[in-house]
Amino acid sequence: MSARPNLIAGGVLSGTVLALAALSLVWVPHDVAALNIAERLRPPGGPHPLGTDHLGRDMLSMLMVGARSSIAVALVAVGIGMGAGVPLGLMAAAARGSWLDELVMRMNDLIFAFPALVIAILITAILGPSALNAILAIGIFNIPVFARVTRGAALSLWTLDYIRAAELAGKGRVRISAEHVLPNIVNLLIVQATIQFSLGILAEAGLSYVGLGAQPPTPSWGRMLAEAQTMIYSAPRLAILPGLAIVLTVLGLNLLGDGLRDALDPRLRRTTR
Amino acid sequence: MPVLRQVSLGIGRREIVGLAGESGSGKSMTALALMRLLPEGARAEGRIRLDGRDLMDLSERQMCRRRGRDLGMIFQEPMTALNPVQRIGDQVAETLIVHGEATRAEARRAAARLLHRVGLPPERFPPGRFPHELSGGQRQRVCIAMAIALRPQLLIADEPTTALDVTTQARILDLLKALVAETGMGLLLITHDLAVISGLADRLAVMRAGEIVEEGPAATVLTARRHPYTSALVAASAHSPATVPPPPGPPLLEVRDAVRTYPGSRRGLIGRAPPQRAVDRVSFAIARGESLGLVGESGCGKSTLARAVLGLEPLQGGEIRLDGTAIRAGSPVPGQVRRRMNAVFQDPYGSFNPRHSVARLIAEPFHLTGRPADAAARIDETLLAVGLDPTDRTRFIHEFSGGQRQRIAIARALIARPDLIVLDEAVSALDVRVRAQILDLLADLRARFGLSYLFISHDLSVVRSITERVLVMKAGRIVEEGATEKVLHDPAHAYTKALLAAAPKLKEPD
Amino acid sequence: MLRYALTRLLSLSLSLVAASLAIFAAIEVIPGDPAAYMLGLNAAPETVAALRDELGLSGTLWTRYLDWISGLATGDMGLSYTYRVPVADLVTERLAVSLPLAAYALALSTAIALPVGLWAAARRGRAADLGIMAATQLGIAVPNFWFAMLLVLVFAVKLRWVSAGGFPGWEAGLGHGLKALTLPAVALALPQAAILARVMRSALIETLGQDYIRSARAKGLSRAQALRRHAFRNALIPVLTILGLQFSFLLAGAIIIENVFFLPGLGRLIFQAITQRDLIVVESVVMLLVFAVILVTFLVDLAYAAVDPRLRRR
Amino acid sequence: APPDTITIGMVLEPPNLDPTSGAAAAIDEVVYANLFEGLTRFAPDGTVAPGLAASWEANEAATVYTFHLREGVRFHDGTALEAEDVVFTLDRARGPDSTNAQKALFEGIESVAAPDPLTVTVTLARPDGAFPFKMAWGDAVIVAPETAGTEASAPVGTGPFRFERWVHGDRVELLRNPDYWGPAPALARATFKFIPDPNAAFAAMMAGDVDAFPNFPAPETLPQFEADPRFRVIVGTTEGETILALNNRRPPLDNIRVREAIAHAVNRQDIIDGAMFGYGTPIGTHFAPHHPDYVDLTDLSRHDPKKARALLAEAGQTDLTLRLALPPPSYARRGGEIVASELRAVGIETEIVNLEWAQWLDQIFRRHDFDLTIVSHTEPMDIGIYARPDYYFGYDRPDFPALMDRLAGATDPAERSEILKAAQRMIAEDYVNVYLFQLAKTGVANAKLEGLWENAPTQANDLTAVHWTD
Ligand SMILES: Nc1ncnc2c1ncn2[C@@H]1O[C@H](COP(=O)(O)OP(=O)(O)OP(=O)(O)O)[C@@H](O)[C@H]1O
Ligand SMILES: Nc1ncnc2c1ncn2[C@@H]1O[C@H](COP(=O)(O)OP(=O)(O)OP(=O)(O)O)[C@@H](O)[C@H]1O
Ligand SMILES: [Mg+2]
Ligand SMILES: [Mg+2]
Repeated sequence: MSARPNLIAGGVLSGTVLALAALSLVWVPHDVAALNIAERLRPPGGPHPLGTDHLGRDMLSMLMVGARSSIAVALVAVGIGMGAGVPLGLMAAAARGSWLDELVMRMNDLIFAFPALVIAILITAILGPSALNAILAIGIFNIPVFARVTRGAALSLWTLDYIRAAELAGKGRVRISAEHVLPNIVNLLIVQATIQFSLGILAEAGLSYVGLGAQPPTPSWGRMLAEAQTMIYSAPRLAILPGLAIVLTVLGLNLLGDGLRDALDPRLRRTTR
Repeated sequence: MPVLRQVSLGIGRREIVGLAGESGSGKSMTALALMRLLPEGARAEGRIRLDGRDLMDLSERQMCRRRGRDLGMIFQEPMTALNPVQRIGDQVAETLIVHGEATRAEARRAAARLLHRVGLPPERFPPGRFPHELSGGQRQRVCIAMAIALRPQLLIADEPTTALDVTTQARILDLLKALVAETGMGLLLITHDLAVISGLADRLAVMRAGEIVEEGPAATVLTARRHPYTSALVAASAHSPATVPPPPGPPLLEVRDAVRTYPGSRRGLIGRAPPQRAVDRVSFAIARGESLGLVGESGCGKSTLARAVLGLEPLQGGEIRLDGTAIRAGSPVPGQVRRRMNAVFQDPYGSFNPRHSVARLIAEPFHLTGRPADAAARIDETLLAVGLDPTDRTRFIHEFSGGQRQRIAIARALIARPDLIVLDEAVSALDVRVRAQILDLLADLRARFGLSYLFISHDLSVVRSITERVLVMKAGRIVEEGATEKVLHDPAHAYTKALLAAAPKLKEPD
Repeated sequence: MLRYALTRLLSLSLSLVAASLAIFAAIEVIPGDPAAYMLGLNAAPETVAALRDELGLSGTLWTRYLDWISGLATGDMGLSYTYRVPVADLVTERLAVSLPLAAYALALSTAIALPVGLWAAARRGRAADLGIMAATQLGIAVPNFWFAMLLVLVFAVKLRWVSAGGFPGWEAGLGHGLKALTLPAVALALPQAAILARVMRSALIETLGQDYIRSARAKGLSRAQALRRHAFRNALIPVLTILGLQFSFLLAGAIIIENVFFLPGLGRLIFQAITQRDLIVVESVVMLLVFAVILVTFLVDLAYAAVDPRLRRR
Repeated sequence: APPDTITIGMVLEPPNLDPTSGAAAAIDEVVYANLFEGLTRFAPDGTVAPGLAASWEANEAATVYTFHLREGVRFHDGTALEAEDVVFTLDRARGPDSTNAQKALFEGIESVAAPDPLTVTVTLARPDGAFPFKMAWGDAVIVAPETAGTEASAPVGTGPFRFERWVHGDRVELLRNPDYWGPAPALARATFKFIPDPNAAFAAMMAGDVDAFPNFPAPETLPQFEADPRFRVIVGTTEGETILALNNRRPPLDNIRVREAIAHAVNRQDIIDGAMFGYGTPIGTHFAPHHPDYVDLTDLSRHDPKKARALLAEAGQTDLTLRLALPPPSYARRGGEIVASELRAVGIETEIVNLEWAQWLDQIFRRHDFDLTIVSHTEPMDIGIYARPDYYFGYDRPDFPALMDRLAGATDPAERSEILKAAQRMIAEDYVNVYLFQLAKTGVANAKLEGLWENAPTQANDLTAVHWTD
């Protein structure tokens, strides 16, 4: 059918970011832990294609390593959300209407009722600021999202006759959930995961912007942005580059999510009926 | 890709023209083309003349003025054809208001009158109701009221009764007939069910793959069947597989005083609606090798009973006995009992996990029995038995048509060699010709494997063709039971009589 | 309808109790002593102990929880440790900023998103729609604090149309108050509007595919009429859900924006109270926010019922 | 006519307005010399000047001080200031229920008496030449018994301004006190606006929302203001010795070689440039460089990575990993990154832990659970903290308290100076901490504003002399 511009643009954007982040694991142009005060605030060019920051670190390397922390935080947070939310959602759907279902859904509502940023701050106050706590704070709020999506999709599958057939074959709820329900909502979960991933990147940026995310010397986009803000006149690129990195990554992931939804949506795939 | 090819049709005043054909033949497209409401991407060519004026020449704005005033249309699915958040009276009144035929207040009064006319008297069905407060048949009446509000010259009804059960269907068809007589409008009645048309239409057009293959006075078309496709359709509608007399056998399944109650639906955290008895002290038996029919209106509890028999739902009272092993209410059905029963469900699309291969789908019942050593051979054998090819085993379900899927469902039901197969509306979703093939297959399999069937359907003609004995169910209870021929020819219970009277019949050729 | 509301109300109160326990427990395990914080680097231990007594930080867990809860129920939230004024007064002061800001931002985002979403849906697949969709994608991707910073740069620092931030108070006049809240509201509203417009559009497109739209068209309604009269109200349900979520986000999630514009709002109160270990303020305000969210959810549920008659009987 | 109102920007909001029970610098920044006055006060150059006491004298042994109060001083509530108020204030501050954050200031007092309404005599347990200095602190301001309990939210003092209102989270407003005993201030109204975010502070200053920001939080933007004729940048000194504190209790930091190695590993100028954008004066000991008794000991801890490595090797410390705890201010957070990178260069790995103040106080200050931390000690003349072995960095050399005892008893300026110099040397040679730099006071103000303090001998925004020019 049509070339899917969303999918392609999103794939290229997020692919590039992912690739750069992966590359930073083995190679960066300059060590970001080594400060060089004499080299501070160098304009782009020469050994520093994007210049250096106020502590003389190479901006390109900082952005690459920053991508890594953003992605790691968001990815693990999504992992937590899926790891806990999907089984909960499956369980709730399998036991639909029972107290278990009710309990899971009420817990979801309760988590949703807490303002996320406030919880992040509280967690940080209890455990101290770190990337781990950012992950925890973002991850907790991913759980109800996945639980809800999973339950909703699973509920509609449970009304289908192939589930009846599996019950006839004597399969239990757990087995049916794993064998018949989960594989058929995987598409939906992938789409949701990309969306949550992009939200996670934004959330991580916000948290590290207020100093609650990854801690120095680990670079993170949000903190780079926060630290450079006041230099917007003297060295605008310091604040603009990390901002741009966030925007492009989130944009890429959102486009990818949209593209995947279009590509995987069973409603669009289903033939004549 | 053309969907319709050179379709020509004429409809006179006060005339009812039937348009019949298999699913996907282009009937709906024809109707939508007439309304110029084709889905995005579709394009229509040719001429549509209404009272001499070519509708194709009109601008979209002019066309809007024609729709509803000169052309009315009702659709197949009454459950979704109405705006759920608007009162039915307002929806009917809207037809008058958008055409500037009445002020809001007048339109309201007119709507009330119209609703009364289509059988929704204001005392019982005030116009202030919302669609969800009405049954399917009642909603279809609202749609009809909406469509005839301005007495259009032509009413198009696209499968208006397919989603309704027989008694309701009969009433709606009567209403349409009366309206045609009363207002003098022409009616284009689209259906896949020849029997519906045979009792109603003056003329009949038969459509196949976007072409009208035969057209003429309804009686002539149905009896003369000049075109082979028409005769194939008629034959399939009336199809009756050669039934084998049941070998006298001991009772296989006995159900005694089965009760299934649903807790009332939740109302918030604490409240519940009162419980509802979907199956109310039902008793019956099926002999080994016997085919037992179960008929009744939608919602009377047929499926619930079937699920209870299959052990998919707990019973609140009574007992089920399979080949002597008793299962009492409250206790789960043991595996050895359950493996001797299997089922085929109505929806050929929702019955299969789209991610599993045919072989895996069919082999699912082995979960209970343990996978036999010759599983692969058994799968091939079963595929052959239902008329599919063993090479199909690696394919996925989306590669099959509805009829083929139903064969796969039957294969799945057969593979563990059960004694009893429950068929819940197993052929209702199929086209007549495909349905005929499946019915033949079922009869054949029964003869070969000595199977027993519990055959559930709302379609009496199907039940007649494949069962020896029939149960009639109403509101959770069995109201009549007996040999199929006898019950269907000479019903004892008033409800059965009503059911029979409502069922449309295809006139036998002389 | 009444019964529906009552049962929802019951589950609402259960949620509140659960929330209060969670908050209290969290506050209990936060390390750091308010008294020590207040007295700083040179304080002697007995001075800190004296202050602890004065603040009422001694007492068992249960009595303090019960004191707190019963206080909350009667509107008495106690005395702030650091400010030494009733927490209720602090909260009222801050709400006078946060609530109007949230409402302003919500109004803005709705006013932008609904027409834009409607327009895009009506022009589905055409250039205008694609343009709007691209713009909304960008709107979602831009972090709002970053956007806020740019707004300040342009409108306060460069053009000097408005203050860079701060809030003069409502007694300075409605106009001044609104002016001070405009940039923050815009910064909050635009990303929200992008989300809302997308939801509006897809909800409309979804409803436009429904059978009853076809019925309406068959009655003679034009495409636009069908959109307005039939699709709009049905599409409102997902939009309402998002609006409810957004309101709670705006009320509490505006912390960063409040910082950028140095607004004395609720979010900053919490932030500050946590760093100063003014725990009595933290627990009461978090509780209040949770209450607000649950209340908004409840109101959204009622609004569903108002929009969708199918929900009224349950 | 020039305006007679002013808006002053401040980073932190005071938690309350009672300087006698709370350590927050922000309290004094609002109330010191504006709302509240003590017996003595700090002059802008850091010397001790008469406050509510027009004069005072000490006996020969420096154990009895007699303060003569000014006449006609009234509290903002209209009551007159009397010697009994002073007695009350001092007794309250040193009493067992005292919540005064600097209780140590009053520790030496044995008794306070009011022989007549305008005379106060203070008897000390031990000689203390610095007692008038101690009475100049913000924590020693005089309050009246009737209002002492409510100063936190409704401060009543004797100063040139009286409290008007406090919009929590936003601003505190002060109004001119018409009954002030001294010369009337030029300003009729002063607003302190609280802007925690450096970027917001920058924007507020640029947009003209704030007239002056005496402690501007973003030194990197100062060149911007310098280039703009609308503004004046005021760079002065503070009493803030910024140090890389070492936990002297804990191995291997109990080894002087390791401490010396760390001192040589750190490049002060890099930290001043990188973290403070060039603002700050390098120090080599815990003493303010603008003080006449300051000794420049920076050479003792020259930047010398080679020597640092050698010392570490000598101490047998290779593969050292230390935890560096950083409180919120940017000197600590930015400086910490630089310190970490410089320590790595000599083979010491660091694990950075960022802490809020409350956590820092709990973990480092109270429980001494740390290896390294960066903090600025902003109290004036606070070298005495090295005499407290239970203090957080754990310096425990008996010679030092002895030195301080001598200092307390000395009234001869030359002798005092000698002792102070010896003290500076002792801690520098023991490499107790790494002395980084003296925090600069970097302020920005409207160019038309005059009379703001240039230096910060104490945390204060004394508005008495502030006025606008045309
Ligand atoms: N929106 C569409 N886009 C493309 N092809 C379509 C669309 N809708 C229907 N078709 C195709 O047009 C053909 C005719 O469809 P139509 O709906 O008219 O059949 P029908 O005779 O009404 O069948 P049924 O009895 O199932 O309603 C079918 O082959 C179908 O696949
Ligand atoms: N899970 C359930 N919970 C509550 N009520 C149910 C449930 N399933 C079915 N019912 C109710 O039980 C009654 C019988 O339903 P059932 O599906 O057995 O009818 P049916 O005769 O098979 O109808 P149809 O011909 O439409 O399939 C109906 O009134 C239905 O609303
Ligand atoms: Mg059709
Ligand atoms: Mg059924």
